Amino acid sequence: MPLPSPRIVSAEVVRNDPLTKEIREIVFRLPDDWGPAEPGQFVQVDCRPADPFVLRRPFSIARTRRVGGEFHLHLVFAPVGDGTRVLAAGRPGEHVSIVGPLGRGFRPIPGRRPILVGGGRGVAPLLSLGDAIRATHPEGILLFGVRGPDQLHELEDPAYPVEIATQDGSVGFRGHLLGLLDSLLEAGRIAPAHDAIYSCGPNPMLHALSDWAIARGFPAQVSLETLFGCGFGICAGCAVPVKQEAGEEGDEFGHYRFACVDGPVFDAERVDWEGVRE
Amino acid sequence: MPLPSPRIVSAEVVRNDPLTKEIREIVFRLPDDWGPAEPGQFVQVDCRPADPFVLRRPFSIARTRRVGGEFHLHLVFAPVGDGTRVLAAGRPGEHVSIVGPLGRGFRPIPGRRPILVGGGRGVAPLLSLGDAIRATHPEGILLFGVRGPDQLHELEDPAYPVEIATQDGSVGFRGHLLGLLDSLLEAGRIAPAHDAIYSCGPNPMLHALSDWAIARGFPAQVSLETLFGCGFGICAGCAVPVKQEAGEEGDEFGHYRFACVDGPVFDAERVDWEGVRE
Amino acid sequence: MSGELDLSVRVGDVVLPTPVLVASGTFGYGSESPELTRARELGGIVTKTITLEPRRGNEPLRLHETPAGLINSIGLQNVGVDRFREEKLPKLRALGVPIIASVGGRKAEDFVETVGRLEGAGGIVAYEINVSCPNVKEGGIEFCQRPESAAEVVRAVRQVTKLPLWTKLSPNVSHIGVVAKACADAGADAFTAVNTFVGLSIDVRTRQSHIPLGTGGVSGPAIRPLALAKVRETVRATPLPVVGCGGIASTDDALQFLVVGASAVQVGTASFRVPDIAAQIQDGLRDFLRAEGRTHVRELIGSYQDPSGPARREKE
Amino acid sequence: MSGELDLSVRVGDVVLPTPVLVASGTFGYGSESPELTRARELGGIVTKTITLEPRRGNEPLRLHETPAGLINSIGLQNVGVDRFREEKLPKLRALGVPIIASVGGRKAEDFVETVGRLEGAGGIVAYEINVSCPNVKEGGIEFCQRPESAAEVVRAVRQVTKLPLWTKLSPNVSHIGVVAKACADAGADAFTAVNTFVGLSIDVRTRQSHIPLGTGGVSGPAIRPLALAKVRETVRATPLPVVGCGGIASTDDALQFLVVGASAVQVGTASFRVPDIAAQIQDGLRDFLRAEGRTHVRELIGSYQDPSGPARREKE
Ligand SMILES: Cc1cc2nc3c(=O)[nH]c(=O)nc-3n(C[C@H](O)[C@H](O)[C@H](O)COP(=O)(O)OP(=O)(O)OC[C@H]3O[C@@H](n4cnc5c(N)ncnc54)[C@H](O)[C@@H]3O)c2cc1C
Ligand SMILES: Cc1cc2nc3c(=O)[nH]c(=O)nc-3n(C[C@H](O)[C@H](O)[C@H](O)COP(=O)(O)OP(=O)(O)OC[C@H]3O[C@@H](n4cnc5c(N)ncnc54)[C@H](O)[C@@H]3O)c2cc1C
Ligand SMILES: Cc1cc2nc3c(=O)[nH]c(=O)nc-3n(C[C@H](O)[C@H](O)[C@H](O)COP(=O)(O)O)c2cc1C
Ligand SMILES: Cc1cc2nc3c(=O)[nH]c(=O)nc-3n(C[C@H](O)[C@H](O)[C@H](O)COP(=O)(O)O)c2cc1C
Ligand code: FES
Ligand code: FES
Repeated sequence: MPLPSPRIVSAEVVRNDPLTKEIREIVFRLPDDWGPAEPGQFVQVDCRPADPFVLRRPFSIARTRRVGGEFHLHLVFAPVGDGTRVLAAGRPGEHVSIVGPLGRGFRPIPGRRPILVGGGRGVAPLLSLGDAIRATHPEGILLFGVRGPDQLHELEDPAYPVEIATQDGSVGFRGHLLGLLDSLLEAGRIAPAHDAIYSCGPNPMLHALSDWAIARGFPAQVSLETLFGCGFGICAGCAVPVKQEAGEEGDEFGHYRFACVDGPVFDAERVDWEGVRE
Repeated sequence: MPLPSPRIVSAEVVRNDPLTKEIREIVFRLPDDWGPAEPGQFVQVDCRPADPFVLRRPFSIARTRRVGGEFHLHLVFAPVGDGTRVLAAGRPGEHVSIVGPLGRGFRPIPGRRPILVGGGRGVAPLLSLGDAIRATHPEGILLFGVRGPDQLHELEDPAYPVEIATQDGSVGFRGHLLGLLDSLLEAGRIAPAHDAIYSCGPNPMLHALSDWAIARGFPAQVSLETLFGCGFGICAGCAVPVKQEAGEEGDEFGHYRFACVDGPVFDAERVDWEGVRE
Repeated sequence: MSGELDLSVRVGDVVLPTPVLVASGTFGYGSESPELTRARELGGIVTKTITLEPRRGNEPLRLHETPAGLINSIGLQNVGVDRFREEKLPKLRALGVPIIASVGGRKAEDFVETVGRLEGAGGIVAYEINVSCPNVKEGGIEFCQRPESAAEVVRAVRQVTKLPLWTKLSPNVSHIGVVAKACADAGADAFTAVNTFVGLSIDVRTRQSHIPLGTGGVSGPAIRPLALAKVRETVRATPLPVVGCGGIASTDDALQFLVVGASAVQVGTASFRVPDIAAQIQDGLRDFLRAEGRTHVRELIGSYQDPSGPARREKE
Repeated sequence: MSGELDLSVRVGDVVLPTPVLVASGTFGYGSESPELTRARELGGIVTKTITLEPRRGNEPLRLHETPAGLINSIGLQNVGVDRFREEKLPKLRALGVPIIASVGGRKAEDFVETVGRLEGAGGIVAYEINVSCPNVKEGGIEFCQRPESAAEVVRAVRQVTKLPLWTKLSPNVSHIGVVAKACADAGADAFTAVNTFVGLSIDVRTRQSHIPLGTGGVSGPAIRPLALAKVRETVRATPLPVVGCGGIASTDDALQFLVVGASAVQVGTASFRVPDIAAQIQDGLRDFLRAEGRTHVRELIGSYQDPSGPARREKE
């Protein structure tokens, strides 16, 4: 099925609020016929229009919603640099240029119960994944791991029951998401034979999670982050090293795939983590 | 008398309002001990802080005021390009970096009645000139010439009676400022023997006014505009061609003076108008 | 009204519907998201540089932003000439836009063989000979830094094709005109000026370059005034047509290159921010012509009033 | 705490209190508004280029902004060596900061005569030989574009002074290292790298350059990655110390030049926007040293992990 055509739109900021000390949610009004976006797809946002040249910044689509005749796009983001800080200052009524939807998102596996594993702001695309598959996959679980209260926020109307892991133990499981997964596995609450993992978070976490899942036989898909130039396949800037599959002919990009069009979601076992800058 | 030392200050926007369709007034709060500024001096404003590099923009000091314990700097400006447009969007409470006071202002001639001649937004420095000399020069006249209503605004508490010239004749004298001067001269209301002209406005107007004043024997000082790099004498970017005076030794800058430190106010007869880009 | 406007230009024997092309390596194989980029409206598409063998390209990270610019270190990642001809070219051809195939290589024979395999493929109106990539260990800007070796490539390729050869010049040289002259003598039909400037940016915490290979190529608006000066030099060096490139991000930018004497322009990095910027620039050119009451964009080409006097060259 | 930090560096035999200098032509004669610029705190001041005779400089307009950069066409306006020595130098000396006198000229003899008249003036710790100005009809970058002619100037001046000679190099060349080597052989003690890049910007309505002379010199953050690559090349070309310059506008920028191997840096255009930026950068260097738990800024110099391997040169 071909993906919906990406478009350039000037989107009005509807809301821009802190969720925690470090995390914000921004909501844009988009044209009614925008998308539809696949879960795991992203948008390219021109965060700093006043700069004579700067690349757009990629953000996973956290949610799309129809609200009273309007079409809303939600992004969950952390102000970490110049672009995201300017975005954080965007006021309702201002317009921001957005390109999307872009990329190849999650490919939900029929018949397998989804385990959504979100690290920090990586929880964003898992919200839209849940929205998209709750009908076909009524059972599931959403693990949300953060360092502590500065990253922890309410998840509005999640598709599945949420389990929280905090590194400081302030809420829920004390420790990393892998620890939480271990404990769920030990408790028999998840199983490689019936479940599938969908994850997004910092690359080191995704690396560890991929190793963990592969070792235990869980199918896993991970949404990777790297530097994007264009976001739609024309610059070759977002190369992600992938393992050559046995017998596979030298693929289009040799050793590299493009995170923006071949991803950002990859099968965990395809990623050659040694080559990923973390 | 040495000029007050210029400083770099982060100034809070107190007010930023349209005076007409094309002209705005912006008011900054400055440190109490700022200046004092000479009439005709200017400030260098960092209009586009979000740009990785852009020069500051020069603005004549329109007025300085003490208001309830605060020290206010008023600028009158026209949004004509990127910098001034961003300045026009500055909201009260925001901070803007300002360097000043800079330059050499008007040198009021003792015993001569001032005729202040302001073309368009060039009226700005004449307001502070009036403020500064109203005590020593109680008599005077302020001519304010504009194209039409889009440039015409109330002048708050002017030091002298105001006469208006509009090119479209909508208010006051119909025609250019020179026409108004002609009519005043004919009516015997101004005279080269007793009066002195202080002017600011577009360069072509200043050129014509200089010729007019010199031909009729009025002493005249004009505040020139050119492109500024630094605003305080270190870049040699703001060269203004001046006439070599008879017997004068090759002066510091050969044929050129610097508008930012030797000006922006020059004696009309020193300017070599042929070389001024208008 | 718009029907009367004529944006067509000639680059030597090649007629282009508009003077706005997209630059090599900054538009993929040309067929990615053509609605987003409005690719079908363009004056021409220069493909990413194709080499004889597939190239995996350089290790990530491959991009780093600098003030108003971008350092890249892609390293000519491409599928190789055979798969390009089989898989990519047909899709590109389907867009109905003139195709300029950019060709790269380590030595003259690589270029010859690659061009040889593209001959007769159809849809290609010219070859762009990339002797100016700063991001490969061999076959990069050293070609241009030694004019004879750039000329040698052109001379060799000249033997195997009748299609026009555009030589893509490096700005990282003392005298771009000398390189241009050498290539003109060797049989080049036109020049693309310029490729990226060598640049470096260091992460001071790690003491490493932001890019694994160290230096990369700088593009984007930051280099526009530098590129324009190089285009002027190239235009004045030989009578051959020049396609201007470097930092073009607006109609005004494109006009500057046309006015200084470029017969057409290429838009590169700007497409990353605004995917349809090349098409928007075309719209802007039409507005400019209308505002000046002109009908032919060709009237603008070379209209620069150079204080050094007119270029001493025969206009084609 | 701050007392323990040592920002002093050596450029050959010259000891500078800090590695942050201000660049020629971007700080007037050095004594303009010293409170505003915090001039007394600086590591050194390079004067605007002084010539034998006074020069009136180029016709206005002399500046034009480009993305993250600035084109200038000042044309070495200066009072000439005699008035410089009499009027400007004493004021500059009063600041108590090391003075590097920048010297320019049309031919070697001009340089010799100018330096001759500055000898014994006092306060000058080195001469910067400007063989790289892009904005004069004679005596500009052609010097650097023909390495022998740059070397000839250095060799001639070497005869008339014992003070260190810093040669200011042009980036507008294929191989800056070749020019550096030629000048090193001719007796240069250090290099300042780099001067401005040749650039052009056209007003498309008038078809004229924004600057009467046509091309000018581009400076500012836009050129920083290009300048840094040139400094790296210069550092690797000879064992002589290099003073880095080009687009430095922040502590991070300055650090990049030190890390790549510059013994000191010069801040130019950035002072126009932020008059005390050079002093602010010094403050930032102190913060950086503290954050890394270091005391000597010298430890940072040349700490770049170059993927091409360490520079093959003896460190002084
Ligand atoms: C597909 C995709 C989806 C994303 N979704 C989200 C999201 O939903 N919410 C969100 O908050 N962020 C998301 N990100 C990350 C987001 O794009 C970055 O945080 C943003 O680009 C930072 O821009 P900036 O200008 O604020 O920071 P910059 O000034 O560009 O960088 C800030 C710091 O982060 C470093 N940095 C930034 N990006 C990278 C990178 N890719 N690799 C290594 N270092 C880097 C910089 O070197 C610098 O130290 C996503 C990224 C990708 C690729
Ligand atoms: C001493 C001095 C005092 C000034 N006082 C005031 C004041 O009180 N109020 C006020 O509104 N303005 C004043 N100006 C003018 C003001 O500085 C400019 O309008 C401003 O710099 C424009 O900046 P911008 O970024 O908005 O426009 P830009 O984008 O820089 O320019 C807009 C247009 O104006 C042209 N332009 C701008 N400046 C010049 C110039 N000097 N010469 C030729 N063309 C030029 C540009 O080429 C462009 O076409 C003063 C200028 C000087 C030198
Ligand atoms: C990411 C990227 C990849 C590039 N790849 C190539 C290439 O394969 N072949 C080539 O000749 N030029 C390549 N270039 C150079 C561009 O074609 C162009 O010459 C240069 O970027 C200057 O134009 P710009 O400033 O408009 O981008 C590349 C540039 C970028 C930014
Ligand atoms: C307005 C201006 C005037 C300059 N004048 C001189 C000069 O007289 N002599 C010289 O060697 N360099 C001169 N330069 C070049 C600077 O010293 C410096 O090498 C260049 O600007 C790059 O540094 P920057 O990007 O920090 O400005 C001048 C630069 C500018 C912007
Ligand atoms: S970001 Fe440009 S190809 Fe992926
Ligand atoms: S603006 Fe820099 S010297 Fe006047």
